[in-house]
Amino acid sequence: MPIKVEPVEVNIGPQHPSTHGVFRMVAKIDGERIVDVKMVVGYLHRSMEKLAEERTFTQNIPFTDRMDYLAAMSGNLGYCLSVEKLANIEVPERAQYLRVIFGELQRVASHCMATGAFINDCGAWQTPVMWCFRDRERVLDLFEMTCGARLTTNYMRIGGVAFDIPDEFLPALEKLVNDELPKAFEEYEELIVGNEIIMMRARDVGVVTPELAINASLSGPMLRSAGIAWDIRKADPYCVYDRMKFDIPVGYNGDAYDRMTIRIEEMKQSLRIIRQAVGDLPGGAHKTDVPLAIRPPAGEAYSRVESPKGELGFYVVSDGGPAPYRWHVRAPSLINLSVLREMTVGQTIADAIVTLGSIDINVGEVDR
Amino acid sequence: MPHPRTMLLSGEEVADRIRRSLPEAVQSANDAYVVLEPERMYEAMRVIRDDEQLDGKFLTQLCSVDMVTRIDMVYHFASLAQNHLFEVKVPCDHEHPVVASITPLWSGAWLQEREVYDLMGVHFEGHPSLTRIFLWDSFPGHPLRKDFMSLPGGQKPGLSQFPKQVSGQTGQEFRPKNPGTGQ
Amino acid sequence: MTTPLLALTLHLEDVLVVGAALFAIGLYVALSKRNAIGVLMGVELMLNAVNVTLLAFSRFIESEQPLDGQVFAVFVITVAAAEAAVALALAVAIYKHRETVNIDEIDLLRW
Amino acid sequence: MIADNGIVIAFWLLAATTIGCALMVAAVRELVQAVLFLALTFVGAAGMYIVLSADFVAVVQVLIYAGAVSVLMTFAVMLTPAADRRNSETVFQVPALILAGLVLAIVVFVTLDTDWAISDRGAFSATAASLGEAFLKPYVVPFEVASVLLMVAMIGAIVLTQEDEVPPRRQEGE
Amino acid sequence: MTLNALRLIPMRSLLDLITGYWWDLRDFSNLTRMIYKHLEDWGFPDWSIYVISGLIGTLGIIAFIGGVAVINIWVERRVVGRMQSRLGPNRLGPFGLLQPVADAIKLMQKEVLQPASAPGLIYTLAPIAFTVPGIAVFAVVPWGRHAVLASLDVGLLYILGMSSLAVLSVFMAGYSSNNKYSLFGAMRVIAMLVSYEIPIVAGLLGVVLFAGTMDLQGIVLFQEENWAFMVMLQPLAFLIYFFAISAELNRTPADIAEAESEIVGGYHTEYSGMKFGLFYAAELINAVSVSAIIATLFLGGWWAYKLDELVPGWMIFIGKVYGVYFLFVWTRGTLPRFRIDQLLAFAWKWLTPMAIINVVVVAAEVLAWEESGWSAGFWIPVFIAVNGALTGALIFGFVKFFAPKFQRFPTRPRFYPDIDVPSLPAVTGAEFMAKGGQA
Repeated sequence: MPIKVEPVEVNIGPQHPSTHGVFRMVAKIDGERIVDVKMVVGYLHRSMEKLAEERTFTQNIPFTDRMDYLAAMSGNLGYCLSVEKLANIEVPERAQYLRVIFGELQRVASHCMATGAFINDCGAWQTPVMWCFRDRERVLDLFEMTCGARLTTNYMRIGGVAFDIPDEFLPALEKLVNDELPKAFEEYEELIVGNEIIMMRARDVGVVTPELAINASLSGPMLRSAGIAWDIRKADPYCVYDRMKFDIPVGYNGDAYDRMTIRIEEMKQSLRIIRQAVGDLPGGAHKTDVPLAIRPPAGEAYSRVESPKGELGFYVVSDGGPAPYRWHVRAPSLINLSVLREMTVGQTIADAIVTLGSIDINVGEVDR
Repeated sequence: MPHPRTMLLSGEEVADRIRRSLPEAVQSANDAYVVLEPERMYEAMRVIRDDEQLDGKFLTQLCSVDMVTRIDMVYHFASLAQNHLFEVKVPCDHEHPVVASITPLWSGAWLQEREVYDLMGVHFEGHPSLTRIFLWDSFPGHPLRKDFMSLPGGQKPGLSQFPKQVSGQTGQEFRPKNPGTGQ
Repeated sequence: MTTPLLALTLHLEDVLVVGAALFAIGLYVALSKRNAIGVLMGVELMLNAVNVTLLAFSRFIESEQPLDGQVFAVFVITVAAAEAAVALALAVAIYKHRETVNIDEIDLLRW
Repeated sequence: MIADNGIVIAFWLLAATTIGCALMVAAVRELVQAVLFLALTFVGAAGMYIVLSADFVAVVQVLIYAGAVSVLMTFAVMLTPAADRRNSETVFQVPALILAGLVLAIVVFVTLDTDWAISDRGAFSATAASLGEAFLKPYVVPFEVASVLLMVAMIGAIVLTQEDEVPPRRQEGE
Repeated sequence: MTLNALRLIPMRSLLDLITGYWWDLRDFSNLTRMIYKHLEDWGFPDWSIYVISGLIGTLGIIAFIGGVAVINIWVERRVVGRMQSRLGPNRLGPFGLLQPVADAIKLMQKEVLQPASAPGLIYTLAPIAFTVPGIAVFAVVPWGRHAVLASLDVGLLYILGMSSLAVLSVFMAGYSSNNKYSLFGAMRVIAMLVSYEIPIVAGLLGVVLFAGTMDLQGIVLFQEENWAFMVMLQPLAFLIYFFAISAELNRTPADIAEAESEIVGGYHTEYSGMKFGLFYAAELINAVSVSAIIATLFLGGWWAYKLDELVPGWMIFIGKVYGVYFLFVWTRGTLPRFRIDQLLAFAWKWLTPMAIINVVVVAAEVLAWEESGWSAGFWIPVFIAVNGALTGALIFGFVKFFAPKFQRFPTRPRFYPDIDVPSLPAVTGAEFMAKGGQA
């Protein structure tokens, strides 16, 4: 007969070292084991969907920076694609290649952050996260070189990108892609992927079955770790992804370890894509002439991109005015959270932290 | 075999498949989307999920649009196995919007329906835990509605109508009473 | 040889009185506490008092094998450790079955 | 008789600490605090052992009592529900007090009344080696019995606390 | 004395110039002997000399430890900074050496907050009780051939007893903070102590069996006599002790008691100001004292083959202490944390059996040594070979047969050139939600 104990409620968050922002998880705990999890979000709610109804289409682009502030380029890209789809705007080739390059660089930066933070949640004393930050910094330096900002880039525009790349960009990018990052990924292999303590901590933790993954609308590495080869870049290619050769890394087990290795492999695939895009980069304009206060025809459009967190969708309704009538964001971070309870109940607190880290939420995107 | 690129199913196609099992569930259909009868929507949604051709096992997203006279619920469904995407709309009353919850069918709808309830005020029947998600419980009104009074004194939102000064109002009315407790 | 400033002495009786005081406190704790673990604490106190006494005898009393007292003390510590382990296991087991460790509520003569 | 001022002062300080902490064990209301005071009592008693030139026993006392037994007790206290962590008394408080006082009086009387055969051998030098000799030569049978007792106690403790049906633990890692 | 004259004097006679005077700090006993002599001349009674010399030694040790606690903040941050490909503190003073001073000033300025419902005495005593054992351990550690404060016959047992006391103070801190995170930390410490005391003691038994004494000076002299560091004779005991003690020290990979990413700060969550500073310093002090124990037991302490005739023994000793301390910093900077059940399983299923096998083998070896009557020159190389082979075999065997079965799945993901989704049956969200969609 097991000892009967009163379950204790423990607040993990909103102020906690490993909740990746102001996210709150109320765990009911029996000893070390979690019997129930409630999640509380909304501490970072900025009502972006309402604010966007007051601003012109172009003025809304900075909002997308501040949603997933670790992957601002992807947010920019998704939003611009949806408006272009609504207004039927052609984007020049060069802009499309640049979008692919920056989208993939952003994926590398975001996955670096996710991997490092995940290992920190596993309990490493800052070393992997510092290594990952070092590589993320290299990517952010390139962003700074191009658009002047590191985090909230505001780089994509409706009909292209804001600036053409400077002359010193391509040599720096080639050095990064061919030399620095591959070396860094080899270090990750040794420090992180082959680390047996991480295997012990992350294997069989936070398991998602493929059925549940589809039913719960998971996307991104969460979906792929469950064994489903699904990637918007392959399934619904935007920009020039249909010309790129790359593979979708897919896990076996749906656990936290799979998600981590998938992220690392995706970074390598991103480098592959960037090399191809740089090789094929055409000349020409980086932007079509689109009026700043663009008035798309009345109608609606849903477009989606594969952001580092998952499927980032933008549903835009226009009534023919200068501002969107309705602007809805399908936030992958929020929807990926819906299986948090499934994944954590029955595990220990330490596992729950690892699970939360492996989902890779971004509270700016969860709350919007 | 999946399509190499995502195919957008037209509303008529979807309506055809739904009509085979539920003749009166479809209100109308056009190129882009199909509009369902709110009363029969739960059965229709089950058809969408379990039908072999529609195969809408993946709820891509759901959201709501305030159309001033009514509120439209917008659902996007995808089939990952066949790689197609289609859109379904369910209209509901503007004053007392009530639709059936699809959380029993797609667990991914759970948080999104709570979000719609919070920001648009649509009531989902059959949702296991329909509470506010982003805003605190005592927040007055639902901000995504077009008639949401964001300002004291009945002022409509919008930069042009921003009031200079409202007498007798301090702007503190809508603050939570006890910050931190959510009350 | 001047007399030292301070000339304190320690006799066997002093140590034995301290041991007796410790024993009396332990006895009181063991007899009066409601909680089974509290009772166990009293028993441990009494065992410590016994050890103090044993070591005092070993130190002061005329004997051919003066270290026997210390040998005894080590045995007492060993047995006390075993006793503590079993008693705490008993307390936990009782708690599992009866959901209390208060000895005045453990009054059934069967489980 | 010990006639060294430093040692005598040390003994009385340690005795005061020990008895004071023992009284606190009886007096405090929180069981956890009682356990902590008990640990302090053990440490004080170990100090007294050193004064009585039993350094091996003193160190063993610290290691086993203060290190292990008090930790086990805290463990047991924390396993019981919070409502039972009161260090309260039963109805036997007054009789226990009287009985303890009587025992104290009798023992003190006997102590002071007896004519003890005091030796003037002085303090032992290092005792660990000679204790080891004693354990393995004259006291080898009790020593073995004690080890068997420890074994039995360990098995008994495991059996007593074993859960009847082991719940499936998915995350064993092993 | 000119430089030319210096060249003519051989090294040995140069050393003789200072040998025996109180300023010959190669051996602390020169200084203390002089102090004794003066005290006796001045007519102090015996016991006061005892007390005064004890005080001097204690003050020396506390001064050393205070310095170490300050310097180690800098050392640890710089070393870990290098490992993390960053610089570490480098602003204040040369190489950032004044950073610990700034840290200390900051901590002293901070308000010491105390939870209203905390039992004040226990709450206040806990950081002190946590610091004391780490310092007290140094009493029995030898600093040189004649420099040991308390040459305790049972020095090793004393160290073990002290280290187990530190854990109780961690429990005091966690319990009295009246915070759930702190209580979790405290309970984890208790569970860990119960498990890890056994491999620690059983691992050190091998060392004691070889040396034949529990006096730390005796163990050092044994290593000098036999011309071999104990780590060569007892590699398995060294590994067991290193891992087990890093668990007791609460350092990564076993810092589950203060697991920052899980339970915020564990037992010291509610501490602030200098009370927290004491915990912070005690963590470093305990690490250094454990390094000192390892250096003494396994690495020869102040003895280093012929080197200790030239260099003062205490310098060699401090060098070895910092060598071991670097090992601790290294593991801390590299490894993630175990989960608590894995950590306990590691103690019970790996370390304890290994330690017991080690004790049995060492007992047989010591018996063979004594009964055969052959010289140490024959036996020591044999033991080094046998124990090295035993260590390798045990670790290989345990990894082979008892390793966790996390290799069921490959460590690399599969690669798909195109989307590929299996046709899965639709699960119903109702079942998922029936377990309680929550608010």
